[in-house]
Amino acid sequence: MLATIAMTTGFLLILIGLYGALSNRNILRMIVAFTVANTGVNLVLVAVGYMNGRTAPILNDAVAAGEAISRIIDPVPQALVLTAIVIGVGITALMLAYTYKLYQTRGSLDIAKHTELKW
Amino acid sequence: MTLSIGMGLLLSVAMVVSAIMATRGKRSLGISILAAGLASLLASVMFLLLAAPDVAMTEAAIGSGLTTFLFFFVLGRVRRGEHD
Amino acid sequence: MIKRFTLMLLLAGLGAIFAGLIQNYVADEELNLTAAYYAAHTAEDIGAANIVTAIIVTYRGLDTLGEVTVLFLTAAIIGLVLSQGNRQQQQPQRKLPPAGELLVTGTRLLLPLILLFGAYVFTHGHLTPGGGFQGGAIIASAMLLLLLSNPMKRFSHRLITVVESASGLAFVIIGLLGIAWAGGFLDNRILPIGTFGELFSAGAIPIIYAFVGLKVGAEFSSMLVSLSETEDL
Amino acid sequence: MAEVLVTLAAIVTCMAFLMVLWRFIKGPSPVDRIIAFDGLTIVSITGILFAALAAERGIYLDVALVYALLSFLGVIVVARFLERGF
Amino acid sequence: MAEFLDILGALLLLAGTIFLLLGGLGLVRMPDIYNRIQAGTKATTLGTLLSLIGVAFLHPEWSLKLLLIGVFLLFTNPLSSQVLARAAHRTGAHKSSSMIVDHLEDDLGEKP
Repeated sequence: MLATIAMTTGFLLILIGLYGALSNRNILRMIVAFTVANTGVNLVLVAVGYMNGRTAPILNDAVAAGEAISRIIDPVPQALVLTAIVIGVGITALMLAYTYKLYQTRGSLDIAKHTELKW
Repeated sequence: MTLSIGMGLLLSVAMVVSAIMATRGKRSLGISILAAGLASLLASVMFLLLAAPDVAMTEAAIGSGLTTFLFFFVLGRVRRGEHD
Repeated sequence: MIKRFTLMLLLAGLGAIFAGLIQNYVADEELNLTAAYYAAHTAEDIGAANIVTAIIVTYRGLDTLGEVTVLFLTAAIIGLVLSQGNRQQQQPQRKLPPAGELLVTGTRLLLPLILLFGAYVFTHGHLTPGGGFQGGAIIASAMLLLLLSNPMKRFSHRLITVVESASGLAFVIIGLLGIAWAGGFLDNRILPIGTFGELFSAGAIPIIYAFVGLKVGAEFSSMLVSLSETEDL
Repeated sequence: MAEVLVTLAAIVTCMAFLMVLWRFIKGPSPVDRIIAFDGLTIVSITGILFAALAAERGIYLDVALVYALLSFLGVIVVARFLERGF
Repeated sequence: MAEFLDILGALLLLAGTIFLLLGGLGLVRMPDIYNRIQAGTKATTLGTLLSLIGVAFLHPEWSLKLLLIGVFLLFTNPLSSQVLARAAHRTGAHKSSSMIVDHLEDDLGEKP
């Protein structure tokens, strides 16, 4: 049940983020929408690894090493998402740096004003 | 069990609302960035409910300060160029 | 108008696909083979209590190396992009409103605390949630706090570069030692595994994660610094 | 008895969360929204406590530590932006 | 005895969340930005501290981490609210009619 809720939320965030990225004309707004979609993707990936009634893949007093197979959830998606979040920040910073450079040289953030690459 | 399902529903509604606030073009850009930051902070609690404390910690450490600062810094530079 | 209509059509199609995915999703009852292997063998092979850490550092260590490389490239490109417009023209200093006394004092109080907590997070990565990436982000947050309390603060580029290069080099050297002394690249058994659940256990994982944390922290800090040193428009 | 009280406390927390969220959506000025953002992070710490209680895992509290130590950075960033501090 | 401690902890937790609720109510109902800052940070900080104590009664083995969370909250929360109030003052939010005394403006010695 919880996995379904989280997955639905993640897909909704992806849709909202895509809509924002494709319908806005300000570049900063497009980047904000991209981060929202990024959060949604991470949420979907973590929700796929969730199993009902199980707990986090960390062994201590609460989960002994012997019974780990029947008690913990899938750790592989978590490891994937962990790296994806850090890379996502790097990508956001890179996009923002290019945005700043674009504004510095052209003086505008509206994509309708940048028509050199249009055909 | 029902407790976490209820919290998940509430967080889900809040995240969708803040995502809509972040992507609607009518509000000011600062509010959009703040709402996106809120969506990422709430996603961190959602990760915790999904039994992924590592991911939740990453999202909380990164989404709170770093991303918000990067956005607001560029926004501040752009704003200063426009108004002065 | 036609553009908006096409966009709506595209999103509706994607939404239909997503709805189908949610409808047909059936949660697993048992762990799949890979996850079951990790769950059963991590405690005795690696000695780490946190299975996610074991996967990131040891089982999939090469991916982590690639990821750290991507981050390094990102930081380098940001520095390159932003430094081109950075001519040596000395503008008169902007007049910024100074930070309040409480913020300055609070920074002085909180900075060691945040740095210490970052170090705690990346040295306890094999026992509790956390690890190099989180610890690095926390250390970069300390730099961010310093930058906020004094926007004209200038950090030493040389120090950041040295920390980043040295920790990256140490990370690769430990990985190569794994080939020589143990089973393969980034094998953590070059040190004794020790007692399960103690701080100095799990072989080389705490050391590797400390270097990863320092490297990630230095990379995020260099991103922040190269952004904040841009000239005013 | 104790379980009932804890469930009641969780419901009260959800109501508080909804109220602060309402201020975040409605808030006429940016400062109102930032106050609501701060309030939401503080309420989230209590939410993390409930998640830890429901899962019976003490290690979840590390996330609350990160929240308590770092969530004020976002507020300070926006506040310094508002007074044109960087 | 253990049962008594459990009930005491749950009661403290409930009291803390009621303070959170009051803080949220103040955030909704207060007329002015500074009053909202007051309600949204003071009451919620007190509520979170009370619920931390309550959880410490429910699970005594988590006490150390809960204490650390409380200490960090006490360090960071007043800082953020003070910086926020200062920013609100600088952006000119003090022009509401309900404000009578303004010490910060007297100290700065500048006319807005």
